[in-house]
Amino acid sequence: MRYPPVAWPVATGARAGSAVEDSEPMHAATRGSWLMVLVLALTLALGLTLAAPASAQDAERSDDTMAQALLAALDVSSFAAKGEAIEAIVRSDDPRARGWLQALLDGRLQRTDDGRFVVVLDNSGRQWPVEDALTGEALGEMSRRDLDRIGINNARRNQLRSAIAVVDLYAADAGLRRASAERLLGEVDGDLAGSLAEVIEAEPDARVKERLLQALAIYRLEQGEVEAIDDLRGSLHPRVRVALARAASGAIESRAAAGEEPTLVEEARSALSGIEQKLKVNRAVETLYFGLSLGSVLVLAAIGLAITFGVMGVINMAHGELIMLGAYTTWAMQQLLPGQPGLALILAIPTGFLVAALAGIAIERGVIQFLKGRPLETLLATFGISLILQQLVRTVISPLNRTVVTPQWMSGSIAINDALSLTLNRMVVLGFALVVFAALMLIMRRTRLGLEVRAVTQNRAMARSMGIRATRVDILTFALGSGVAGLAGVALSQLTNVGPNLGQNYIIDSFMVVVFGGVGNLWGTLVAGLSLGVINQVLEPWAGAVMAKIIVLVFIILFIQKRPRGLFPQKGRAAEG
Amino acid sequence: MQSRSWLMRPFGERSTLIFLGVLLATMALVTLLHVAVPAGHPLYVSAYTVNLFGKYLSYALLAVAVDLVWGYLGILSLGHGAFFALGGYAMGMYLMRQIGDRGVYGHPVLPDFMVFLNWDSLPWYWHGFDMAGFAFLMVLLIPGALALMFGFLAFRSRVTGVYLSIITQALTFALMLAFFRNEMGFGGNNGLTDFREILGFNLRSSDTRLGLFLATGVALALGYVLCRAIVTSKLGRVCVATRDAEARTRFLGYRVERFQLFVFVVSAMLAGLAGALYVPQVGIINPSEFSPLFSIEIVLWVALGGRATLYGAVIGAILVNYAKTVFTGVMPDAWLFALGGLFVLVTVFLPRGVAGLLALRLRRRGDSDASLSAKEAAA
Amino acid sequence: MSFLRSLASRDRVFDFLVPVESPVDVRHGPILYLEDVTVSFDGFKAINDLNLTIDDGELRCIIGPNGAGKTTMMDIITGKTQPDSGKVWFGSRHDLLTMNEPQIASLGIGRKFQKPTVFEALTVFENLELAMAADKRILPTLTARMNGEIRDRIDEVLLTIGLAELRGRRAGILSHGQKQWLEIGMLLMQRPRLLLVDEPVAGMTEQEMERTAELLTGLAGKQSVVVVEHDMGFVRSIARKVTVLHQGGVLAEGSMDQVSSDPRVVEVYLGAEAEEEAV
Amino acid sequence: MNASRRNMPFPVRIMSSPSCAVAAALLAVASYGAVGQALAQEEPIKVGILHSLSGTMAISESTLKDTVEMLIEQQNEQGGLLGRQLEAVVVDPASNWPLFAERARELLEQHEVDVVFGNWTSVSRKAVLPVFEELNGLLFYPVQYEGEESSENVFYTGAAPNQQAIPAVEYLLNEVGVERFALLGTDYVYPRTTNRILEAFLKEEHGIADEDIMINYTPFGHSDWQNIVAEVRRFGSEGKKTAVVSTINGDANVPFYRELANQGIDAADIPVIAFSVGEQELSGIDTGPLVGHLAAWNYFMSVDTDANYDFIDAWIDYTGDEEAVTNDPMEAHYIGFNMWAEAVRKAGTTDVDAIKEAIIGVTVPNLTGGYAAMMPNHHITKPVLIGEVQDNGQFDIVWQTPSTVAGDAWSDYLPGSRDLIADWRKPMECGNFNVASGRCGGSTAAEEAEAVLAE
Repeated sequence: MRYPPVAWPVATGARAGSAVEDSEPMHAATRGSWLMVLVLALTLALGLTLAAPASAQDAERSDDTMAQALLAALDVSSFAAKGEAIEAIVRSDDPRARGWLQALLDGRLQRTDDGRFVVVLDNSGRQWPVEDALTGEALGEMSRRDLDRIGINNARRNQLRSAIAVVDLYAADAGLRRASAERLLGEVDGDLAGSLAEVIEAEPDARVKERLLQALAIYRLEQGEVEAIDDLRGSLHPRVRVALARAASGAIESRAAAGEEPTLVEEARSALSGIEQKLKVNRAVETLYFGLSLGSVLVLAAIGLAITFGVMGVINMAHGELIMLGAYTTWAMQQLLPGQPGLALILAIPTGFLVAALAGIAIERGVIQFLKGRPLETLLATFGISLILQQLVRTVISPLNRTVVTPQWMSGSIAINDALSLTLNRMVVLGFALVVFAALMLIMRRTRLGLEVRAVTQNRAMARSMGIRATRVDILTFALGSGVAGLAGVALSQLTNVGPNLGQNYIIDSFMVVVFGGVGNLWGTLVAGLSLGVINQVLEPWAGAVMAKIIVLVFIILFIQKRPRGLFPQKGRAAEG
Repeated sequence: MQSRSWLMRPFGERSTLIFLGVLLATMALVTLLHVAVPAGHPLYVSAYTVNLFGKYLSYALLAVAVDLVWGYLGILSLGHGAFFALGGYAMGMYLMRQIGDRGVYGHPVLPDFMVFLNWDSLPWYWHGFDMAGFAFLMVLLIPGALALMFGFLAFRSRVTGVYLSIITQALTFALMLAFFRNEMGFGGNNGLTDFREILGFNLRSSDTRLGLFLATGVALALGYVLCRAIVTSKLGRVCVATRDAEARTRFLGYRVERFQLFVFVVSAMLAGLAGALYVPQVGIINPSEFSPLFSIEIVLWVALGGRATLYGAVIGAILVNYAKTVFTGVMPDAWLFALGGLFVLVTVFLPRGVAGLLALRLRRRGDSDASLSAKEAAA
Repeated sequence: MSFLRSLASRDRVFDFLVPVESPVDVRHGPILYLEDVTVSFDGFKAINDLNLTIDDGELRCIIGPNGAGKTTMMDIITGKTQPDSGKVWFGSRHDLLTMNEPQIASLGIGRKFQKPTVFEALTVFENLELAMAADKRILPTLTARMNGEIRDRIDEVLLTIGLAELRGRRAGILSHGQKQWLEIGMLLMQRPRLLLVDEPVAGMTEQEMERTAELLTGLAGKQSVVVVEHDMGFVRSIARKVTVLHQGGVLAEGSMDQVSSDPRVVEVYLGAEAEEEAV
Repeated sequence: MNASRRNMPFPVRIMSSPSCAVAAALLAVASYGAVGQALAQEEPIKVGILHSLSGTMAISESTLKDTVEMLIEQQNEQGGLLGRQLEAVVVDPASNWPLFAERARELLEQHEVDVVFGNWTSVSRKAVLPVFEELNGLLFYPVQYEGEESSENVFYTGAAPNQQAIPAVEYLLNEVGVERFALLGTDYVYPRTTNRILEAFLKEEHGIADEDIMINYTPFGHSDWQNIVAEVRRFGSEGKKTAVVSTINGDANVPFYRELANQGIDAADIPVIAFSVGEQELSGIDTGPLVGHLAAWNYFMSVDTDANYDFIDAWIDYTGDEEAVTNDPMEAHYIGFNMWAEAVRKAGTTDVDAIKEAIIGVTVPNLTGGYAAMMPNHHITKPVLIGEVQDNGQFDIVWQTPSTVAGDAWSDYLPGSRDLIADWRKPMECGNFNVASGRCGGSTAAEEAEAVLAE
């Protein structure tokens, strides 16, 4: 079952909407009319409370007893009773209503032990700053022991959102109106439908208008109007599809006379099949995106390894822990810059690189330099280092996961259409992976360091004799590979856990990617990472997540039989040695 | 020495005789201290300790198997845990079937987890495991068959070095994921547990535990002698030749891939045997034994003990696991520092492991296997 | 010369050691026959339409500047590299392109690498033991026992290559020249019909070079020998017929004198050497 | 046998003969009244703690170790038990299941602890179970689990499926009006069993159709949820009110909830009710976008009782971390510890057999303002609470059972266990009594009797 969106009759809403244009303050005498409610709520929403005339303020003050009673009605344990209380608040003309509803929605409307209602401004820690819900006066900090939260559940939350949505439909801000229109899709009832037509007429924003038209069309379809289908054709919104599916199954009785062509069921079916066709394409695009996104994570995790392992021949089992360090750096930056998660994230990019690179230098100087030419022993020593780093994080920071906040500009998704939206955080990570890759290619191809690295890789003795300081090149290469691992960590902190086990989850996958792509070849790593990601995501829907992974592993094993040196093998006699 | 039959050859070596002597003496001593010394006496060896030693010895056998392929054949398998676990599962299936109708649901045939997941009949691959002979044969054959299949493909295509290591890792990782699936019919994450008896002996009695410890000791002795016999035979020298100069060996007319396959399969079977002895002693087999990290750890035991010596592998396995037992008890919060530090220090300062230290004292002329040139170490 | 005589006589004394007579059919012509062989790496043609025939019992020297395709040619003959096109026949019965290295080796083609490749972890004695012609399948290898005859045979070769004193030493500690000798010794143990010898005298003293020259010329006649060498003096001292490779194909063929007077060869060689010096 | 050896009031040499052991045990019990008190002053009572401090499970288990240590400290401040001090014996099984068995044996045999608090995962419990049964130890297991087990030596202070899953789904059906269910879980025994029980429950009791139930399993630590969340989104957009029932374990939750938030799945549209996500897990997630998603537990940190506030304050003081959170398994240890302490007082001894007998029926206050009682099947009574996630990482309790629910060792919704009950009181003393056949199926007691006869 669904909850009716609003309790108040919206029929008068259109008039209220036109009243907005006058923006003339209402007279207190009209108290009780729905018009008044909407406008006052609206004025409040627009932050115009201060501009309200004195007469209204007087009314508010004299209203406090009644407001107290309204809020007290919320303080019951039954959610059904709470629903009625919310309705009563909506029906009241109190200008503070929207604020209360919002506070209630956010769980910040609370009652003190002495029966006063307050809005909690910040509910972290043991002492919470509060303000009076009636007067808005700051009351300082109160202990959470002395406060009782007015709880709501999802049903009430729906009710509150719908109530706020209808209010917002008349808001001046197009963004609010848009959100409100989105919400009304499939939620329009008879009362609202009547006024909606006029709202649509007056609506300046094309998107809001289209949405509202669809919302109305769904309602009309449910009433059996065949013509409504024309407004819905091609829309990918799930609500539209649900309504059409219902119509196609014959659940809706057509209003048109029997025998009249075309019938509702047939029309709905044809509209539906058009939609399904489009959806198929969308799903393919979506799967591709998922695959590329997973692939970009693999590439990021593996590309640092491709440098230390592929170029230097060091099998760095602590690579995962360097990724972890990058992720923890992001967390630390966010702790240092509270309230600015985005800035912290951006600053974490260079810092994470540096932290991991320094750790890498320490590993190289402390251990790896003593193991020159013994690649398998670097595996063993760095495995020991990875154990130490993990436990270090557990001991120094905490064995628990840390919260890394996703900044506003990275959360949510970009809606390409109603059925396809691309998650923003993954898109940023995908872009980031490509940028990191491009930067690495530039470094390896275009800089002195890259040249020296390639020289040392190919013939250490010769490079030395030509005046290249091989030791310095080793340090820099390892630092670069480690730093890139740190960057991977910064990106991963936006997708997954930031905890001591973070690195463990990626180390094996990273090795697979590097080996599949061909050791020593950055392009190979890119292609391997992205293609493994896509293969995995294509397989997942029909094979399941576990089987998909197994199939990919078996595929890699068989592929290596076919091409023992990966996708892009190093060629020539040198590779044989 | 060379004129003896290949299987008897190890008995002519001082190192093998010393090893067998120490092993048998330890077994006898532990048995004596467990049976004849009263509990509470400072010299008393408790059932817990016996069990612990039994576990160490099965790990030691596993390490010997890994050393055979890594030390002598130059194949760094990061997936030997898979063979160990498969042997363990074969044994676990036998032990599960021995429970009979004494499971919690009292089903006469189906193990508890199958009743619990509402299976109505035993999957085909569970048949036969109620017979000890068949099950023990499978302990060797299943890991052997997997090694044969995998090795045939990999060696034929001349997958070498790091590539081989990584795909062995992929192998064990894939198996781990597969065994985690409950649909596989191996108990999923919980694995096989709650065993009651083996060959009619109650697994929860300390006498059975002592018996298992002794059986593991004997298996280790036999496994060691077998490996020693292989590495001291001409075949063993072909292996070393392959490890150091594969192309050269081919040009001498040896089918290198077949030799690799042979030794790899023998090693996998030994690992399976080790797993089968391990399971009744720890009382559980579950997919985490397939974890790639465990396989890496096995390699670490070998490296720590000293590669290409066999006895070094035994020393390494026992040392690391003993350290783990002690550290996790004494310093539960910091034991990973100690273990990690140990790995780093040993690889940096003791490149030839503990056996390298011993070899400095015991070095004899002509004991060619005990030492590795810098090039081999790099291989 | 005594060791040469002993080599020659060995066949008669130890003829049971000769592997089951190599089925190479040389009745109808050469022992090794390469026709129109081409191989390219990444578009670069390392071997380009190469034609070469070696007669049974011949000692052939192959020279050519760096990158002429000498080693690649050896790789093709021994099965290490597959050519893109062409034919490679051993005798008139065996198509080498259908075989892998061990098969080719057991047909009787032995190869000495440019860089001496011996088993460094094994003793000199063991190196020779492994090289010896024997049943090289797994079980026979596993159960193989040492006996007096084998020991004698190895001892003889040890004498021949002058490493008898070092028989128990690990090959890894030998000097470069000693390794070269050991590798030649391993070839001798293999008793091949055709020896491919890549730069046998690199790192050898004058004296050792002389001994090597004697050894190789002594082998020729019963066995075919192909020597790839840079050292012109050495080539001159052993060569009867010389083939000059250039850019993957045969540039000239004939006696040393004929070849060295060929203007194309002079140009290629002098040019190449001049360039090398310039670098 | 070992149990009696452990509790020997004076050194008796026991050879491995059963009759000797039985006699010694009798002697031990008989003499305890007299000698026990005298000895009590000297030796502390040893409390074993068997929680992973390293490896993958450290993230969940390490706080439980701290909890038990805190409880021991508090108990010692109050003068200990029976006039003896308590001493914690901590070992690290390192998230390795065979190591759990080994460490359990070490605790019981080497350290001779009187009681053990420990384990988190089902598999670790299964691994130590034979050890505890063999050596007659006591284990308090604090985590919600799949049920289908009742051991003489284990006390299950976490929730059985009927104390968490079933009430949670009933809440969704009755209060939220959910008609379609997506059951997502990590692929191991707890989610498998819970989902099987729920599937049977939904179909049999509520007539939910097959196509309205979607079941999906993912591996441990699964981190790429894009496809599955997209599938859930589609599953939920077919016009019926849909909810996700999540038995996703541990580390996989963070990426799962992140993906939910990013794909815009709002709690109001498709609520997710989780059985394994508590305050501690939320402390690693940015809960802003998750407000309104649900969890079912028997305790929430936000419970508004003085007992709870005291516990939280003590915890914060103990850890020295202002932001420290408490969670359900911690409360389970709190209850379990107090029950054990109460049973020790009642029995006047720490002897395992005496405790096993004394503890049944022991009632102690829980942190949610009620009481928890130990039932004869070794499970306890618990209230069931449904909480909604708040933006401060806490749960707001939106529903709770009117009274406490007794834990059910054997589910009524699984065909194999329908007829089984557990009752460890005399004379039944059976963990899996089959009421249909009237016999104790495959019980360890019967087997041990056989074993004694055989010897």
